[in-house]
Amino acid sequence: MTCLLEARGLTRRFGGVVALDNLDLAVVPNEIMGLIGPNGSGKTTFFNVVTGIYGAHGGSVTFDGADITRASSRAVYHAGVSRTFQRSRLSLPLSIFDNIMIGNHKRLNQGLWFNLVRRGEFEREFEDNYAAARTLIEVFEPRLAERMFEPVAGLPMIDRRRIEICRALISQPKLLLLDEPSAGMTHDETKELMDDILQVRELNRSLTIVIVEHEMGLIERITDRCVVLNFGRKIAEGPYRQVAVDRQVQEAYLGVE
Amino acid sequence: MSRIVRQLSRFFASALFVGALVATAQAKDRVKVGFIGPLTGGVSVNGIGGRNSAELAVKLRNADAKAKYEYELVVLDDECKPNVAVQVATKMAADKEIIAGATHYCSATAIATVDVYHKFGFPIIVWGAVLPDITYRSKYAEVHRVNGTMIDQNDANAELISKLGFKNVAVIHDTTDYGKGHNAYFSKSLAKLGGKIVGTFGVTADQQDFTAELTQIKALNPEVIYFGGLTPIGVRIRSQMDKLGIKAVFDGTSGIVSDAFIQGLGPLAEGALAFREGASTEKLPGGKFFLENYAAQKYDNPPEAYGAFSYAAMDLILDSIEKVGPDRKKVIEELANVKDRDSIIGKVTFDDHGQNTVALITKYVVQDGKFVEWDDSEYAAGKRKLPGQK
Amino acid sequence: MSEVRQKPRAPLLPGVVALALSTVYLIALLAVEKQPLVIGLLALAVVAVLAAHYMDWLNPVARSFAEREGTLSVYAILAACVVAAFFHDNHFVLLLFVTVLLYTVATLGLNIEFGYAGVLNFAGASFFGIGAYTSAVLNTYTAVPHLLVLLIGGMLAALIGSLLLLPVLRTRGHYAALVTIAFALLLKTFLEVNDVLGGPQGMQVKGMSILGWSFNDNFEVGKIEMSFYLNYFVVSMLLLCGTFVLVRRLERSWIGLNLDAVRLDETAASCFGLDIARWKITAFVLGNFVIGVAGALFGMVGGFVAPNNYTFADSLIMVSILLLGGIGNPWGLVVATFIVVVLPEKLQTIQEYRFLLYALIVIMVLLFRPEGLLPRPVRRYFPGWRA
Amino acid sequence: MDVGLLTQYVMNGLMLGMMYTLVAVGFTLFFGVLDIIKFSHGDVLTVGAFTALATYIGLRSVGISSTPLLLLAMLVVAILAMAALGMLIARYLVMPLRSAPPLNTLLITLMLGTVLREMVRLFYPQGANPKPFPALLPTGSINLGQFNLRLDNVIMLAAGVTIIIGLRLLLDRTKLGLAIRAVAQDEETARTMGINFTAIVLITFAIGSALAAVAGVMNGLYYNEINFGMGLLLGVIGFSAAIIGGLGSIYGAILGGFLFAALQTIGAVALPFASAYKDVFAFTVVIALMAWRPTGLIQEKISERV
Repeated sequence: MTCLLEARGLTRRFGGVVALDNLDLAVVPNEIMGLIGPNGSGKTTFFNVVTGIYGAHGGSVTFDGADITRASSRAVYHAGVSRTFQRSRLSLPLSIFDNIMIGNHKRLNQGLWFNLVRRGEFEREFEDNYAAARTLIEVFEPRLAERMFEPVAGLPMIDRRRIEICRALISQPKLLLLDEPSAGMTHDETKELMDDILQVRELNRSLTIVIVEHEMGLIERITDRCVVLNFGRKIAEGPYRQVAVDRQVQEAYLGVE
Repeated sequence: MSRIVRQLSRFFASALFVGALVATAQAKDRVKVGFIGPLTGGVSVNGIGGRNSAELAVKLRNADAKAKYEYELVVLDDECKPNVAVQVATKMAADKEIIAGATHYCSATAIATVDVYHKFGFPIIVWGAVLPDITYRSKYAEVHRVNGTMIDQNDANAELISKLGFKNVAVIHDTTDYGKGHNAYFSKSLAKLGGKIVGTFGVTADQQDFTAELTQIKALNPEVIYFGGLTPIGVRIRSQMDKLGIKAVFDGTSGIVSDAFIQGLGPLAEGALAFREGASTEKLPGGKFFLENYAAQKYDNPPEAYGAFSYAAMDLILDSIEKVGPDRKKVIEELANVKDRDSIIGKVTFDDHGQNTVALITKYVVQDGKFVEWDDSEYAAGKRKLPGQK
Repeated sequence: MSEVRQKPRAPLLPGVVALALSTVYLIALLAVEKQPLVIGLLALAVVAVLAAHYMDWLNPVARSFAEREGTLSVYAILAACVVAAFFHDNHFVLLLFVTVLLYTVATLGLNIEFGYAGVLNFAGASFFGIGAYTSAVLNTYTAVPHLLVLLIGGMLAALIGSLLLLPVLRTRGHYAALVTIAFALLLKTFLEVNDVLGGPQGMQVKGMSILGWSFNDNFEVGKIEMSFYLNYFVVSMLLLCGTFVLVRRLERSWIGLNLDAVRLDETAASCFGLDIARWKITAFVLGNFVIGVAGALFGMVGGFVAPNNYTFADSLIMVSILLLGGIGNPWGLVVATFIVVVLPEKLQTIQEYRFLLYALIVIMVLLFRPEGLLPRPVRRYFPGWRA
Repeated sequence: MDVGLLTQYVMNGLMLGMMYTLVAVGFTLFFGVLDIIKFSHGDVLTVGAFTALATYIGLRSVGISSTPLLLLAMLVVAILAMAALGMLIARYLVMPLRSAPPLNTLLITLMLGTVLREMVRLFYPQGANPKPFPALLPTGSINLGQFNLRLDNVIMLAAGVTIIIGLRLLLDRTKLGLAIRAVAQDEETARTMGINFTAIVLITFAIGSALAAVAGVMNGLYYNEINFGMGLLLGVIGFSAAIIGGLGSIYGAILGGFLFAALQTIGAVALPFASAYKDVFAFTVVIALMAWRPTGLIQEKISERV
């Protein structure tokens, strides 16, 4: 079995609207896959169903050989899937470090006794994780490494994005789902971000990434392969250059029926 | 706003008053004495009446040149709520400057605070609460009472209604120790006289709607509804009886003997019964003297049923301090041997529980918007009849 | 990372000075009786704080509290003891002081639920009351050791609270608010109509006594007469210190982080593996336990419990303290509790206006300084730990 | 049980239910347009009742004694005053907090409630004491067995029903109603439709508070007594009613109002324990309902965009 993530006949409705229509989709290990399509074509819904925020009305999702169709968000995370959100969902009053640590939940000792009483051991765990978080964020932006204990509320959009990606990466997931990382960013910022993502890839070759994006330049540069959705159906698949010239795809974007 | 205005004016008045005294009587040392009563809430008229009366006692004493000390009255409000009472009682007893106090109209508050007074060794004289336990539950040297207990008034109550030929009585009581006590003593004495309690209902002090209870009572159709509780609920129950078309005698206790009861009900108050220990103020030995001096102060509130007792209690405290000086322990000893002491409420004698023995009970019936003594009323004379009276 | 610890830490002095000044001030405020003096002192405090604010003297204080918390806490305890010693024979002041301590403990418990996990609880006074009634019943009818009674009080509060868990976990926002509000009213009515627990009359509570040392008797040290409230002061102080440490460690651990995450964004939190229910339950149960223990002790201090002490209005006062001090900041709670408890007692003129006053203050805070008097600083897992 | 008695209980229940409903409808209106809870609602009711009483006393002192005239004046003054108060609250306390977390709005209005309550207690002459409220409706009554049908109760019920129907018509049939519903549906769309959002919110608060005033007067006429604390419990009950019914739905509010009254009556008579436990029973059921239907009986859609 070569697929890391595989959806079969995945269906999700909202009232009358069919957001995912019997979708088949496979992600192979170590690739960067672009998930593109016009607004409302079901890209984000796909992420939400995979990560257990929405239940599926039909079909199945398997990750790493295990069926996660009915799995809760928690279970999916523990299985090794991390994500970012379209509208940045950092905890603004909390520090950069805190936000990253939220992503590290499964690797932190959550025991009451450990946390409240064994402060010595806790301090050691804390220092290790601090070091890890610091090295991770230095990859993206050394500036931020100096401001680990400042609230994220004050930071510009691109830095928040970076922190969100760090939050998703710190637990060393097998699969990373990026939901429109370039949303709300200038052209140059998007460029920077691109480099960041490629760097992440350099750092950890075993990481698989699915990225939802409207910024086609970004898609073109970083993805190995694209899947195009329209009305919750897969209408094209293949390298960006190939799908970009696909008639169906162009119609979909131009909204021709 | 008028409330503030009045408070301010009162404040300045007392300020001037004190100022004047300081000017005249520099020589005397100041001694603090306390008063606690319900100054806000449903029964505040009684509390304010008592406060004014105690204040009157202090003023007269300060005006008296022979007095050894200059007295200052510390007034606290127990809101007729046990919890508040314990707070203010603690506050007063904990203040070493205050030597003794005349405390409590509501039994619920008095019974809750006796332990506090004992804990702090603070001598008090209860001026209005009628629950026997206040003096008799435990033998505290600090606790005394000038007014009588509720036992006698319930005997008189049961006696009167059986004399009027009523058999079936429904009992409503507030579930404080006051209401429970009344319920217990009344039921006992009624049973002795062959009357029948058809139903007993406990209600809470801040309850608004009694239709559920009263509808149940209606089904039992009693001739009399006995109510062991205070004016506010009394008013609500009486008026809701009328709403449900219940034609029974409303038979109250000392807790409803207050003008607020009549103001609250208007014509509906007619024919309500109530009982109180001790003669009505007019008929007390010192009643005339008291009422005249009270009137002279131009208070905007009548002394109410227990004003005279409050005056007597405070006067007793002042006497003792004059005699043995401002020392709590000595005052307690002094109060212990009060015997056949003359006061405006007649002779006061504290038994070994600090209880003054008051045999006499006054029966009241509301007639034309006034509490009239039963024996002088047109009901006794037969000119009028209570609902359902044969 | 031992080398980074070498970096200079904020100086201790500002914190110490601030503590010393506030101790002296507190003694003065508690000592004076004459209303003009009291008002003068209060005005002085306001002016002083404002002045300090504009001279930018507050930040150094805040910094030294942030980084030298351990040392300063010890000084704070000493300060409290100095105040208590100063009023060693003054029953009323000590009672006031003990009240402040126990209310602080209770609001610390509320803070775990409200401030960290964001679990609404408008029944704080009810759980406080459950504790108090526990000690009333146990001290009257049983011979359970009184320290144990405190624990049982806490456990009962936690236990009865957990009856609400299902609705609390399932509801959100306004709906969640209703659950605890309904409970607050329910409990008060229940206490009022339930004869076994004394009904509206309430119950006496026997004073505390440990190993035959009865807390309700005055005692003498050398020839000096001491108020029996000193006993309670000691116990309350210990309780407060314990709770303070607990809350601090909780906040400065992964658990504190989890609670914040749950409060700020449940969906995101669950996408990173947090068990929302588990952390809400932890906070709610732990918080109610703390409130219950404080209540149990307060019952013994007051010597009396009645339903009217534990109304919805009282719960609101607890919430006001929380908001006034700054949600999530224990030091803020201490300050706020002092203001809310001591002010009306000293300012006789405002005694009966106090509810009005609190309400107005909270409205002002919400409108103009929603983060409270001492806003909660960003989490530092180890005070003074630098990198 | 005797039929007459049964009818009596039903009648008592209906009267309570009507008052709860009027309060609950207010809550649900406010929530509809602003998605907030205005907790001071119950105390606005109190202030309304006291305003009416003050009007009554004032008019009597200048020698007006015609009952219908007095009643009319009381209602008009109370309604206008409360409507104004409602607008003020919306404008200066609720609107400014729109961006803040909903908890803050809840708290600020809770505290405002305390302010109003304490104002009445402290600044109305002897405000701490219960005040007798005049019985201005014809008190004639018919006795049917154990059932005592009072004219004034009938009038009040009828009035309540008319008001609710009127409100329903206002919301369904008029331009104003359309605007209100539009705002309730979606603020943005409403704005783009050229609706003056602020104005609509203020009007809604005026209407809701006016309802509270009516409920206050009704309460006074029914119990012939008002006190500064009456609003707190009524407010909480109205809130509970609106919530168990399902916030934002008028029918939910009506359902909740009468349901709560029914619970209290059943708790008082049909259950084995003492009638004093009726509120304990009612609130227990409310909490249970919340566990069963976390968003009320008439479900309110919660959609969260991720």
